[in-house]
Amino acid sequence: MKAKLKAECSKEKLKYIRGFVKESIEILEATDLEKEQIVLAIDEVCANAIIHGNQTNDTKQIILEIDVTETSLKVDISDIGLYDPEELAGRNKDIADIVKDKQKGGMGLKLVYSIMDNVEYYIKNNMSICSLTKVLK
Amino acid sequence: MKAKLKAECSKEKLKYIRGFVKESIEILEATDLEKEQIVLAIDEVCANAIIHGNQTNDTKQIILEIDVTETSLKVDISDIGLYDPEELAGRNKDIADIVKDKQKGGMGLKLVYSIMDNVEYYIKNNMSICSLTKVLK
Amino acid sequence: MEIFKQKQGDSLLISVEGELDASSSIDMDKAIEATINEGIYKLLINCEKLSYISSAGVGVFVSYVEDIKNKNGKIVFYKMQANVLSVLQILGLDKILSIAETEEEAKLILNEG
Amino acid sequence: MEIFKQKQGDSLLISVEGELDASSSIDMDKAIEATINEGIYKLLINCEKLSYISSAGVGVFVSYVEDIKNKNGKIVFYKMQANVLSVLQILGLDKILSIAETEEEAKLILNEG
Ligand SMILES: Nc1ncnc2c1ncn2[C@@H]1O[C@H](COP(=O)(O)OP(=O)(O)O)[C@@H](O)[C@H]1O
Ligand SMILES: Nc1ncnc2c1ncn2[C@@H]1O[C@H](COP(=O)(O)OP(=O)(O)O)[C@@H](O)[C@H]1O
Repeated sequence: MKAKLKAECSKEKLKYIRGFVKESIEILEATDLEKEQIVLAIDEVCANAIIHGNQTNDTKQIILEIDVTETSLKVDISDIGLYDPEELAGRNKDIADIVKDKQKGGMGLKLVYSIMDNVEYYIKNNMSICSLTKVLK
Repeated sequence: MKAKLKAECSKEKLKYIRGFVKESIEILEATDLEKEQIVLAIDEVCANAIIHGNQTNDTKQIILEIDVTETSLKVDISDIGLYDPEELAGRNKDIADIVKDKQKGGMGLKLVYSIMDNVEYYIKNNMSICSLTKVLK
Repeated sequence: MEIFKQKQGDSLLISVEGELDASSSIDMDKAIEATINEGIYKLLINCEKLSYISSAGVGVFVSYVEDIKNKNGKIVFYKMQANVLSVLQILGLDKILSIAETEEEAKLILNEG
Repeated sequence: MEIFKQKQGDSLLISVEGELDASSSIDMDKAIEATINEGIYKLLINCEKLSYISSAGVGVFVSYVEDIKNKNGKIVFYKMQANVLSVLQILGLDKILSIAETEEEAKLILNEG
């Protein structure tokens, strides 16, 4: 099945997006915990697209495209903020240093990379796209 | 928000479609019962598109497009079966006659027309489209 | 959807759980057909755990109403959830089908007149 | 998300219910900041009804760990659901934060050394 969602860039929309994702990946043959983690990974990328990619400007939209079968998942999240994927490298910072530096952020991409099999960033049609994939064993 | 789903034409997909619809219309400011009835109306049109429009051929797909705000809903359901909207008139048959004639079908569109504000059928790009709208008061 | 059958004298109690849609209604159709083929025409349908019904689910019950009536039988529903009841109400079937609140009431209706 | 606060001697019990995400974490941040501004550095976080947490929610707690430690305080979580715990585990925070199973255990940890 293929599911697509366009949502305004406001943080309040995140909970609806999660509900939408939860239902869209329902056919995946994964445990509830695995599905919850996948919802989390997608939530993190959407939050980044809304907050960093579009500065929570709710006249802007993010686009979520989900392609799911019983055993595989591909999700593309697009936002109009054109950023350099190289700058997302913050995810390698040590967790103990994040605590020491009293950071509130910088943990989202760590989760995304841990939960998904593959994470790719690229630019197409003037949109920044984050493409997530996972194949169930 | 705008949500879109492509699903294979098999009746087993209907329950995922309902789950998807339920989440997609979550922001509507309607009662739970109203939302359940809207899910039902959309389920009926999708079932028709899968069964009558595509003869439950699961190599074919139906497309669901939802445009929702807090107070309004527009849903387009597309299938490749090209039918004459005039032929859908069966919905006017009296319910007592349906019982007398031992019919198993012919009640779906009655529900759809009761629940939604407006129901329109048209053909575009060689697809049959059923367009449902509802505005909350 | 799951169907549980329980014979009670000359009647059958069918408990239906889950969602009765265009897909699962086929199983319900078979269950009722089998009951009638066994010569049982008194049916109690426990809807307490029926969370969803679409027109295809309604259609299964509707299609047997005449045959059951012709055999002096009856089909009585009880403990319907609000959303399921609303579907029958929209169709005007709440006035044609027998719908009870409790199991006791359903049994009274089943065995009357 | 909803936050319930309850003062217990020199410590504060915060019960958090619902989903702690990039949107609702702002309220949690305010709640903890207010607590620290009142001079309370012993925090018990009841997670029994916390059904979801994202990195933004985690970040709120993480950002106060150092300040609280510097004041000889502590922040102890308890009754975490499996999905919430798994988020902290993926990040390796289960070894850095204090996480207890029960309220009693959490209080012991809060008041020890
Ligand atoms: N869609 C995006 N557009 C622009 N910058 C982004 C985007 N996604 C991530 N980033 C950058 O990557 C950093 C790390 O992201 P993340 O690990 O999710 O942490 P956080 O968002 O909590 O800071 C962000 O702080 C931001 O600078
Ligand atoms: N998408 C469709 N393609 C072709 N025919 C359709 C479509 N939708 C409805 N119909 C026709 O309209 C009739 C009435 O539809 P409905 O009221 O839903 O009853 P049912 O599908 O249970 O027969 C159907 O039996 C079918 O002949």
